[in-house]
Amino acid sequence: MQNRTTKLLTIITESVLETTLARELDRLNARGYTITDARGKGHHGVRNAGWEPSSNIRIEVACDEATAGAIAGFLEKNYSDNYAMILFTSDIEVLRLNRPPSTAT
Amino acid sequence: MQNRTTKLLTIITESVLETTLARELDRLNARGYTITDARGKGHHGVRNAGWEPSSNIRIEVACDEATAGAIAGFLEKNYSDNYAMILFTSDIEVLRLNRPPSTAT
Amino acid sequence: MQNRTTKLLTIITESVLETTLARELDRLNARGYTITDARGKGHHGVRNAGWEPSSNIRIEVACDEATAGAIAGFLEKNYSDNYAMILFTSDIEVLRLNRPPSTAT
Amino acid sequence: MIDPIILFFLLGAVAGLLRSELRLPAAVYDFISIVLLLSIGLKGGIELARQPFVTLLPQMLAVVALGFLLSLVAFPTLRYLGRFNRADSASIAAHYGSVSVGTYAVAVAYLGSREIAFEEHMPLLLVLMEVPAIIMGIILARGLSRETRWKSIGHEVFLGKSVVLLLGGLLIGWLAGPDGLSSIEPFFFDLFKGFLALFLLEMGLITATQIGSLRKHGIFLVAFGIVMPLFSGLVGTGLGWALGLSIGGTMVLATLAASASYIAAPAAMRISVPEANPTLSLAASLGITFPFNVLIGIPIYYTMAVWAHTALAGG
Amino acid sequence: MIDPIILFFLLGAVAGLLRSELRLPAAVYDFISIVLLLSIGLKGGIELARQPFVTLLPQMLAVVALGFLLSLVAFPTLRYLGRFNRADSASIAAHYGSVSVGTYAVAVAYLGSREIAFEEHMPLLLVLMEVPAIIMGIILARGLSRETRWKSIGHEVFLGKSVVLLLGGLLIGWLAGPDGLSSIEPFFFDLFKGFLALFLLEMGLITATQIGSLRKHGIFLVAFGIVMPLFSGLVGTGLGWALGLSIGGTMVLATLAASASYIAAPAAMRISVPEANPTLSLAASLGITFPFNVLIGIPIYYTMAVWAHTALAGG
Amino acid sequence: MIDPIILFFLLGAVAGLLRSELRLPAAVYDFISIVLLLSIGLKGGIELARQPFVTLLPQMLAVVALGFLLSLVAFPTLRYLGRFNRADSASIAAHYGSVSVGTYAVAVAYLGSREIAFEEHMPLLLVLMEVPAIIMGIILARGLSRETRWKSIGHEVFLGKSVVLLLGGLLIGWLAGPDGLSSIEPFFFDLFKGFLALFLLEMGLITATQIGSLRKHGIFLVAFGIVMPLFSGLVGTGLGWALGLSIGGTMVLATLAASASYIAAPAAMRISVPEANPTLSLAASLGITFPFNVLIGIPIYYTMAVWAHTALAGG
Ligand SMILES: Nc1ncnc2c1ncn2[C@@H]1O[C@H](COP(=O)(O)O)[C@@H](O)[C@H]1O
Ligand SMILES: Nc1ncnc2c1ncn2[C@@H]1O[C@H](COP(=O)(O)O)[C@@H](O)[C@H]1O
Ligand SMILES: Nc1ncnc2c1ncn2[C@@H]1O[C@H](COP(=O)(O)O)[C@@H](O)[C@H]1O
Ligand code: NA
Ligand code: NA
Ligand code: NA
Repeated sequence: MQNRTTKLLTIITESVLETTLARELDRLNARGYTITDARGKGHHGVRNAGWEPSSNIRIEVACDEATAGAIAGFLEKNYSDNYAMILFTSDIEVLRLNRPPSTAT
Repeated sequence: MQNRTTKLLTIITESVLETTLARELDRLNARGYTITDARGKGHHGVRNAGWEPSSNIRIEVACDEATAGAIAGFLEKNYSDNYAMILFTSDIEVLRLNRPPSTAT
Repeated sequence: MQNRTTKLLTIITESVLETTLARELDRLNARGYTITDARGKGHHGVRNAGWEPSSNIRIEVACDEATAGAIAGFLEKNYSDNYAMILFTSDIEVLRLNRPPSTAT
Repeated sequence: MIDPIILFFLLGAVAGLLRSELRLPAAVYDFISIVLLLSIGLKGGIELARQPFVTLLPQMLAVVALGFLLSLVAFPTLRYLGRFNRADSASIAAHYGSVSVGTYAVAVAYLGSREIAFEEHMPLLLVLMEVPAIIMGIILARGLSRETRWKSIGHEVFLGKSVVLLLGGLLIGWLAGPDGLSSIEPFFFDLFKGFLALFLLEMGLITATQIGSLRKHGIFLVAFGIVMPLFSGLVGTGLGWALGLSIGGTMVLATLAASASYIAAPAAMRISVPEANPTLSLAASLGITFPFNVLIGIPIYYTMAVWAHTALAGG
Repeated sequence: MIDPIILFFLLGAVAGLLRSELRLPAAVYDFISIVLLLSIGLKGGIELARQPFVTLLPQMLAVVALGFLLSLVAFPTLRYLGRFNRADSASIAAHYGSVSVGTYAVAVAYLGSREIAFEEHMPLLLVLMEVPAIIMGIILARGLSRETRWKSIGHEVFLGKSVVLLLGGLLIGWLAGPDGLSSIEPFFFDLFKGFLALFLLEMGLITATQIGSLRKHGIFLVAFGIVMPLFSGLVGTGLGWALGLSIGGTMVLATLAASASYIAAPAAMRISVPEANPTLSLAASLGITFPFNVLIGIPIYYTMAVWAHTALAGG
Repeated sequence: MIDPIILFFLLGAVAGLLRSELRLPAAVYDFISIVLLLSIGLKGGIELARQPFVTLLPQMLAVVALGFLLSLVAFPTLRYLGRFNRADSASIAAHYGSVSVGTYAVAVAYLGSREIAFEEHMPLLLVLMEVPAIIMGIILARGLSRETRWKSIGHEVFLGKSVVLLLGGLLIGWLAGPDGLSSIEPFFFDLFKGFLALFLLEMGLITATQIGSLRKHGIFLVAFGIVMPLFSGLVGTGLGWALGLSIGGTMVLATLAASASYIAAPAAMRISVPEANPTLSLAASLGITFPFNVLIGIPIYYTMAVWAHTALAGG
């Protein structure tokens, strides 16, 4: 078991973006992502998930620093002005399973 | 894109507290928070989310260290004795979007 | 309020493993865990949570480094070959509540 | 013969005890309980439209008093006989003074399948009995101190899901009347027993998860969970008779008295008396009293009602 | 007399304004809206099976034109009278040119409980009116520039949930005909009003959350949210009369014109005109126009239809 | 003429292939499948109440044997003709030896709309056929080694959602009998086809997601997914005839044999034979066999049954 220090990029944004962002993440070389449903509050007020237009998603992408930077930059440029969105990164250690941690098959 | 190192406070506790804690977080100057539904196990046994009384929520607050400390202290004093609850913080880098990362409008 | 630096182990895997992994976590001395429903994409393709066989769960375990290592090693050995799964750890500070942060009652 | 909807409860309980993979999503539980609460309210409201409100006032006052009374009886029993601390005693007392909508529905189904009539405005009494014991429980735990935040407690108690839906249903039924509701009858009335069957399946699954706690918390709780409803059922029977209710109505009132809350009371107690251990009250009300009432209690309360109406009428 | 399903809307709105704990899980909202959309589609489809398609062509073309037209009227009003920026004006205009399925259902229920007939193929017109204003809104916001990704916008607009379900229901109803559907009637038709009642309960809860935004965004939006549907209703009435629809059909068309979208348009605008503030359009369409139409507008449109058919016929 | 519920499947499949935004929440899928499984069980249970159990024993034993047999035929075909590894061959064989509740329901609907009678205790055979092939699949993958944790596998297999609900429904129906269940008929029986329509809509959406995997895994799987059910259907027809079933009953048994599991088998295989690739078995059973059976197979099995009863009876 070898480990590798890398980044976890967390994006919390509007549910309506799910399909779009999944496509963009693919394009930006994220080898994987995980999405959970969420609700919350921020600059754009309360988003209580009562129905689609006020629902959030929480996307996590484990990737190297460069990819995280590229994704974040892209989202900032194209989405953060017009959508409820917060982005942050943290350091994680991805446990090297039998396969390399983020290589597409 | 400027970044800022700050804290992510994660609170996992009983769903029944959602409304109350949302109010308290506002009062304690959290500029935002994100909530997801969860289930789990801890000192208070299994909470399997089959119905309200055994459901958990997972609250995340991105904020500066002082705010995180204030919120945690407040929750410890007022809630942690009587409710299933775990609190932890980690370091994150909030990506500075066009607006300041945690300033209310 | 004393704090303690420890690890957060995050496991993202197939929902079908939930009962099994909960049992294993108990056996491996995790004093608690939190589970949320998730969907995502990885080496095993898109898992869109439309129905059980393509749903993910996201498990978090706050524990000391040794336990995290033991759990990760066990999962790697027994599950990671055959199941969609990603594992990573990060550093967290568990806020010492009135009780010790991870001691079973 | 056992009512088939009871069999759904047993199926759930057995599946739960055998640790089957069967599970109802929380959203489905919510959906079903919303429909049941609205249906019960609507049915009662239709009846209210039929009779002068003022004739019901004595019954309304009586059941409010009954709710207070039952929690006041339960509290010292738990505190001194059961040796629970003050908060736990108060919280359990609140659960037992309040009512269970699921138990009510099973009692109504029991009467329905035997074609025994009862006063159709019972949902009004049901909603009135939900709240008093909860308030009394908070007072018993906190005293009448100035510090208690009654405003936020009132909000919690009166704007909880079950009170809003029952009361809302009552009002809608009352305003619309039987004709107005005919278009939503297929959903809210014809399907009622089907929704109830699914609800009981889920209650069985939940009940099964309570058994573990019971083992921990000993036999006093088990005894209390059986004796208290029998006592309350007796009081309810007496009151029903005294109020001049029919046999069916007396039995329903006895069941309401005997039933222990597991929706409104847990939520309110958790917020207002947080130091009470929710495991205790849920283990008793769901793990013991709900199955007891549903399987054994309801026929007993019916016998009590028949007995009251024959013995006391003849006496 | 007020329709009981409207009372469910009021119950939801009041519960929401009082900040009750009542909440419908999102999955339940999805379930209910899927059933309603399919039901409406199926009902329309059955009717299509009964009549030669070609006779409907004029109506079909007319309502598509109406959708374009209404958004073209709304846009300058918002831009110059309301002083909204271009994107917001275009987005709100798209909402008001498109239609609301919930409002349609309430109008149909209104006619149903009064036993007033209307052309049963209205769901076809409903689905045809969903899309044009959305496309026009995008054009108004973006211009007809080359850069606009029309392919992905077309995908978003034509493959959104409500268009797919309405259209799918229409096709199934049309292919299967009334006899073919008899086995699913109990679910999709008999329960329709019950599902609608629950839907309106949830709409009430959602509407209540929009009131806050309204306070922020001022009285122009409130005025627009009332005057625009009245104007559109008038245009719809005229068109219905001109197309030779019955009184009931005229009223339904007026309601469609008057209604503002809150399912298809918000989703499409959010993706295609992201710089428009969704709070504005939802506050207007859900916070003002939906309750206005449901509580006050529908009877007015009915009066308009009656008036058109008497005055104009006599004239 | 095509059954309208099949149209719902097609609608789902087309929407899925066009990547529409239409999606049923997982909780709704769970709700619908719970209702369907209970309904099917209840219906079978009612019938069991009507006839002496012992007369059914031969049929019960026969279908258990059939489940074992079909997986034993499928395994070598997959292993040696298809060149799949041992685990994959065993897992796919388990899926095809077991049964699909959705396919069963469509077959019953087919007979219903043609008013063709069949033995109503078929749900008993359905539940009996779910398990044997799964056990055989595990043995084929693992051998009968001591290490295999049969206890936990037994738990997984017999306490899975679908077995518990079908068996539970059977028992409730059997204990309560037709009269006892009349109060829940509107929910479980009258709405059955409506729930089935929604279920098929979702199955269409899920099927569409399997097409991608099929492209990867080649034409052997496609061929197997068509030829295997035809073969099994033939065996089922022969067995139905030999057991003296009616034409309708023969056709239902043929459909059961031909159907491939996508609820019980995937869950059990995933836990007990984790090294098998679930994509393969789901792509075949859901991507090929389910649509094949539902669209083409069922009429074929009906023809087979008619033919068996005329040709063999005459022979
Ligand atoms: N400080 C914060 N901590 C955690 N989550 C946040 C924070 N700020 C915003 N969010 C989440 O991000 C979503 C969009 O943020 P915003 O664009 O600020 O409205 C909110 O609905 C929250 O779910
Ligand atoms: N060690 C842990 N790791 C992750 N989550 C935990 C842990 N301990 C507790 N939790 C979560 O916090 C909830 C309440 O914890 P407790 O008060 O310990 O019962 C549990 O139901 C879990 O969801
Ligand atoms: N790079 C990643 N970042 C975040 N989540 C991932 C990543 N890779 C995989 N996952 C999650 O882990 C699940 C299983 O991963 P895999 O085994 O790679 O298919 C996926 O369905 C995702 O939810
Ligand atoms: Na009581
Ligand atoms: Na309109
Ligand atoms: Na089979």
